Amino acid sequence: MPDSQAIVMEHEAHNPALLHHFADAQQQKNAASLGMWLFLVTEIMFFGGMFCAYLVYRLAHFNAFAAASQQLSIGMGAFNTAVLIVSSITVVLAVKAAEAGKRKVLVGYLIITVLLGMTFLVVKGFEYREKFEKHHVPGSTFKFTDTFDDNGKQIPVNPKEAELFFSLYFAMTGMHALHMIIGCGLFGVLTVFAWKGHYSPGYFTPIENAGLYWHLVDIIWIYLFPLLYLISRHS
Amino acid sequence: MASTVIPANQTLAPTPKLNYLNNGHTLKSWLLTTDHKRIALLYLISVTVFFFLGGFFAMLIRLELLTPQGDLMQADTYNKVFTMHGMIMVFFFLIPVVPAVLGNFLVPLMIGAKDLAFPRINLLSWYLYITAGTLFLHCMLTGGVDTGWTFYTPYSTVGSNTNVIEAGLAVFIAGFSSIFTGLNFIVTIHRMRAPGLTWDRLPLFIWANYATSLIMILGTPVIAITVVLVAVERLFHLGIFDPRLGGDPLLFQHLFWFYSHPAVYIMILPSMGVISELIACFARKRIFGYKFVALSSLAIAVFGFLVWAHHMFVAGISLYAAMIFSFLSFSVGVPSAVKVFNWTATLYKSSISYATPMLYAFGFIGLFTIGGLTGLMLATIGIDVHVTDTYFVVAHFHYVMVGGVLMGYLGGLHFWWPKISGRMYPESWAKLSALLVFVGFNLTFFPQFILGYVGMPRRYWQYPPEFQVLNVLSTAGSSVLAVGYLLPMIYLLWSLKYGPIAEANPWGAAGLEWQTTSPPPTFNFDETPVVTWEAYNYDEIPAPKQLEAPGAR
Amino acid sequence: MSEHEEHTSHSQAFYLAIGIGLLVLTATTVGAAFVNLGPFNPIIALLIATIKATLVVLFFMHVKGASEKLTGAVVVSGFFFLAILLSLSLADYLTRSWR
Amino acid sequence: MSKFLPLWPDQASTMASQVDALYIYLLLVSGVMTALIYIAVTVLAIKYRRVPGRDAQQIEGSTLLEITWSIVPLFVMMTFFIWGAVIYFQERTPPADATEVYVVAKQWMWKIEHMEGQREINQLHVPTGQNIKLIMTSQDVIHSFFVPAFRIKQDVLPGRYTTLWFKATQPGRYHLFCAEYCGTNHSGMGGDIVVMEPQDYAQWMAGGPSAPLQETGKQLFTQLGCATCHRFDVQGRGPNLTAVYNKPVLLEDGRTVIADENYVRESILNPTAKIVSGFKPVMPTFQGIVSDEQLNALVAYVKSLAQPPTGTAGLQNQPPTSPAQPQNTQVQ
Ligand code: HEA
Ligand code: HEA
Ligand code: HEC
Ligand code: CUA
Ligand SMILES: [Cu+2]
Repeated sequence: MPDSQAIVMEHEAHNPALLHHFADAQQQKNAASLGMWLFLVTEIMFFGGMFCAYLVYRLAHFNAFAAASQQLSIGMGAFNTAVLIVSSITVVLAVKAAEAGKRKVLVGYLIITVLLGMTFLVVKGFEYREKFEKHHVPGSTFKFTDTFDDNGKQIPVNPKEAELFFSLYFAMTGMHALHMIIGCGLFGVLTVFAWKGHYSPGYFTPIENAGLYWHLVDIIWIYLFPLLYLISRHS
Repeated sequence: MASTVIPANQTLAPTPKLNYLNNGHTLKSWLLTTDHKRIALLYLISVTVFFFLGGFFAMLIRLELLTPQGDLMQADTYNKVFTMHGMIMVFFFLIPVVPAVLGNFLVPLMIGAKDLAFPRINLLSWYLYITAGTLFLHCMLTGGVDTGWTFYTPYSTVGSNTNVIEAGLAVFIAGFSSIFTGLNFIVTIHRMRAPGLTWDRLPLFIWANYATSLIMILGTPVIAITVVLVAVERLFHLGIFDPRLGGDPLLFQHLFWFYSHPAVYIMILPSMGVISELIACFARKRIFGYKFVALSSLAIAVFGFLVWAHHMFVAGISLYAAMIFSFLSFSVGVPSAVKVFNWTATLYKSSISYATPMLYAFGFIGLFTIGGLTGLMLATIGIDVHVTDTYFVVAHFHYVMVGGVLMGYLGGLHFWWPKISGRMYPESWAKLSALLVFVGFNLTFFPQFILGYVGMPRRYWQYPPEFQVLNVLSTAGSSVLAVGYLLPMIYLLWSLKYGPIAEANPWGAAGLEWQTTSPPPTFNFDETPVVTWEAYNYDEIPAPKQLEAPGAR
Repeated sequence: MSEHEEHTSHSQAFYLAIGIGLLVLTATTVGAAFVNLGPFNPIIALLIATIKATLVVLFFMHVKGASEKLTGAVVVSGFFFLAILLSLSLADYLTRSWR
Repeated sequence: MSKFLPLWPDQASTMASQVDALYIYLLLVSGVMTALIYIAVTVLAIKYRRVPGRDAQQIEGSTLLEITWSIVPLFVMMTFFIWGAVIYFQERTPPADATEVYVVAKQWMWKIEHMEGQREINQLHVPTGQNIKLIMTSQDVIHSFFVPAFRIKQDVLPGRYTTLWFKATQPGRYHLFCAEYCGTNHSGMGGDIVVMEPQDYAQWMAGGPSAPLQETGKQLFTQLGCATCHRFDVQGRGPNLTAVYNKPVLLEDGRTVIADENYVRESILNPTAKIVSGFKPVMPTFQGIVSDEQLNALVAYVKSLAQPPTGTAGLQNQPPTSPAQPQNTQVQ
């Protein structure tokens, strides 16, 4: 687009990120932020469909869900929750650094965030492997005989319903993990850009918006963790 | 183009002849454009292709149903044909048609902006749409799908041995195209309005698109995840809806209709917005009860989320839930009624010209009223038990979708054609086609109400012989309808070259889009307009000299 | 167009405090799961999750204080329509027998 | 009804005339509304057509009018709702004295079993004047049992029972359709409902050889070993099944459910889902072991245990003493 490029240049030379059709940088920033928030709403509804399925089936097959849930590793789940929370802190500190124009600090926090995200995924990988080993992956090889809870009390379970739990488990955590992978990629790219000095206190919208995304993915996990891992651990 | 060709390197020269159409002639300048108007045209072309494809399938349906025996094609083929017809018409034609073509073109123009807030995302949504469309075509050519457009489980997960996953993926991608359009509109309407253009001065078309965008953002993700779950169930045997695992097939229906009911308002709302513009212009009046018409769009959008299970009255939901959803369904009727009554009231003491767009607007009011009122009958549970899954429902939704949305779209297309193309269309041909569409439409779909009440189930490839007469009428009507749709296709193309040059404001219409040249320059306005007047200030605009468009013949 | 908020961010210590609060809440929710509270177990778990999510939304995502009202409205409407999906679906499931 | 151009379906059940009355009411209201709008638009369009020298008069709107034309339609719609809901409630509440018929749907046929053991395929014979309750399930995908002449329809789902009831009034042969799309031969998945005078029906019934459904169930009950746990003389490992049907059952987790057909079905296929209070979850699942038809027989048998044996050759079930239960189990 020769025309648009030219206009961009002429309009506000010192801020190459300002697009021609915006009146000023403020308008552009407000637009980007509103756009991001709306996108987050679509994410809420996207996961919402699965939460709805979860809710319905949990009410219907409570025993099986409790028994199946106890096969998840609460240790890994809790550890991952902590990892995500720490990563959310580093993200918010990264945004703060960007706002203050501290390039190196920013890059540092971004790198830590990516590392934390990858930690999460690696732990998740171990969890998935465990499921394969225990034949807890839905499908023809699925087996579920672990009908005793942590305290040795038998929970009567129809293995089919436990399979349903694991279907939901894989659908929900899998979709969440996919979002984590995207987030890691996103922050990886941002790290490179930040290193190259693309962002300034006057312009760091991408960092801010990616941060919002990361926090939302965190929030989804905050709900997934108790819903999937913490059913009927007592008794 | 008739205007002189301007070399690309001179595009910034402020010649008055320079507009978005001749600003760059290469294929690249179209395929990589971020100009909302060019993207609208890309959509116009692709959506039209899908409409004719969907129409082609409709004709196959009608031909098959000419006789009671299934003699034209195999049962499986018929099942694929109506599935393709429904999916194409809904996901690849009707949902994008008004927002992505007219909305894309007009939203920035109407609010005095240079472009949508995210032009590149706008282009991306077109590419997503095209990807989805191509995928769907591929799916179609390699066997197609036969689940009906509703993808009901467990048929879609275990029953069907057709290409469900690919079709689901296409719907998924098309969904994201729609989400991005909606997101773009909301941000644009919030952030990019010209100075002085307050919310109570916005054209009703903008209000309608705003409400539509809300539905797109809130509803579409749910169907996206739902088709993903269906695909995953087919692929990896994760049984989310599988009754053998204790899954509930009705859960699929809940999730599906949570989107797909509001989606019918994605279709109708923008068209209602168009109708408001048309009536105001050709009655030369501010719309009666502007505020109520504007807010009723929002009301429809919100209430639309409360009624989805009226598609499931006999599906096995609880008695009480059925009652709740029936009750809530009527809530949508009220804001719809408000619109119909206000349009009618606008005609009072007005000055009406019967230009083609206005004829379509009349058609819309008439057919939407029938479609809507039969919608109320379906919402009445005692009746729905008998008529659900019969041709009564088919007639209902064609009345609202074809009689409503499509009429509105055609009216809008004619109305803004001078702005889009810079040319006038031939008025008398246009009137003829409007008439053909109206007559053909009623002949096609009115008999289906009767057919439904006497009990002919939908999605039937063969039927008991006593239903034949009504089916023959319907088929006859559909051929009239086909001619009615082919005509505009021909004369609009013709007008691109031979139509009289359009002025900036051939209708003497209010609205910022008419204050710039026809066709508009790339950035819409040479100077950002400052708005100091209310919407539809027709008392301040002189009516055009002729009763109808200049160049009418 | 809204006024821009110049001071979006809080101090580093503040963020750390919120973060530590979140970690403590995580520990609490795990602990609470091992105590038998009858029907209150899921309620407590969801309550804690909601508190955590609210903290993240308000302070990490800067909805509190700094941003304009519109952002809040967007967030609320997101959860509102999710609530519609869940509650009206349950209106069916809770009033019918399961198979 | 004209066979050449039918404009109205046959009325052959008690429900038909009720639904038709409501439909006529809706047609009238809609007709009036449509006429009002069409006439208003036409008259205004002609009266205020554009003529030189006459300009439109700008009118802002009127809150009073807006409120009127919101409230009035709302009230009209509420009459639709209430009337429709009343009919629907009847349609979904089978009378207690209904004769039961089991229906199993599969791609693409209807298999029907009478309590007396008669089996039919794609045909259902019923007497006039008798309440008939269909207990339906599907072996594969969703189907829908639709009899236009009776104005009734109900989807038939895999994995659970749905029910439908009617009382035929006119002898004759009526269409049975499958109304939920179910694959290739969906439009061929139909048949006839044959409504007969009671005496003809009794004759037809007598022609059948088979044993009553609950007899088959009784045999299965011993064959499958149910009787080893569910004993009628002493307390076995499982609860005594006498007088279970249609009574509230206290569950281990504190809930109470009504033991309707779906509950009995679930108890056999998925015994762990709802454990009866005071019992151990030792009952094995019979999923995959019993066919849908056998299941129906077992359910019929368990139900028969709750009702004193009737004299009239099992043609009618005695009305249970408890008032009619809504079809759904209530989870309190
Ligand atoms: C553009 C699309 C569109 C629109 C706008 C509507 C609008 C409405 N629809 Fe429709 N509908 C569909 C598209 C649409 N529908 C489709 C595609 C299906 C079938 C899907 C499938 O199964 O494949 C369907 C199916 C459908 C069903 C399920 C039928 C079944 O399968 O059993 C129901 C049931 O309640 C229903 C109801 C309604 C109602 C109450 C409205 C209301 O919004 C209508 C409101 C409008 C008015 C009421 C008219 C104007 C008002 C007046 C003139 C006032 C006067 C009124 C009085 C005084 C009473 N629709
Ligand atoms: C926007 C939505 C839309 C539109 C515009 C239409 C338009 C039409 N529809 Fe469709 N229809 C649906 C949406 C739509 N439909 C849906 C959602 C279903 C449900 C599917 C399901 O059950 O899953 C359905 C189902 C449906 C059925 C029921 C099938 C069944 O249940 O067995 C019928 C039957 O008559 C029908 C007919 C028609 C006709 C005659 C038109 C006419 O208006 C079409 C007129 C247009 C043309 C005729 C095109 C003109 C061009 C040519 C003829 C030339 C051909 C050109 C080329 C090949 C290049 N439709
Ligand atoms: C191994 C012993 C055993 C066998 C064999 C057995 N059951 Fe059961 N059944 C039980 C027990 C124990 C319960 C109570 C706990 C529960 O609900 O699962 C029960 C519960 C039931 C109930 C619910 C009763 C109520 O009071 O609510 C029904 C109905 C039932 N069984 C039917 C059958 C049928 C039919 C068969 C054979 C096809 C069968 N059972 C075979 C042990 C058995
Ligand atoms: Cu069975 Cu359609
Ligand atoms: Cu609907």
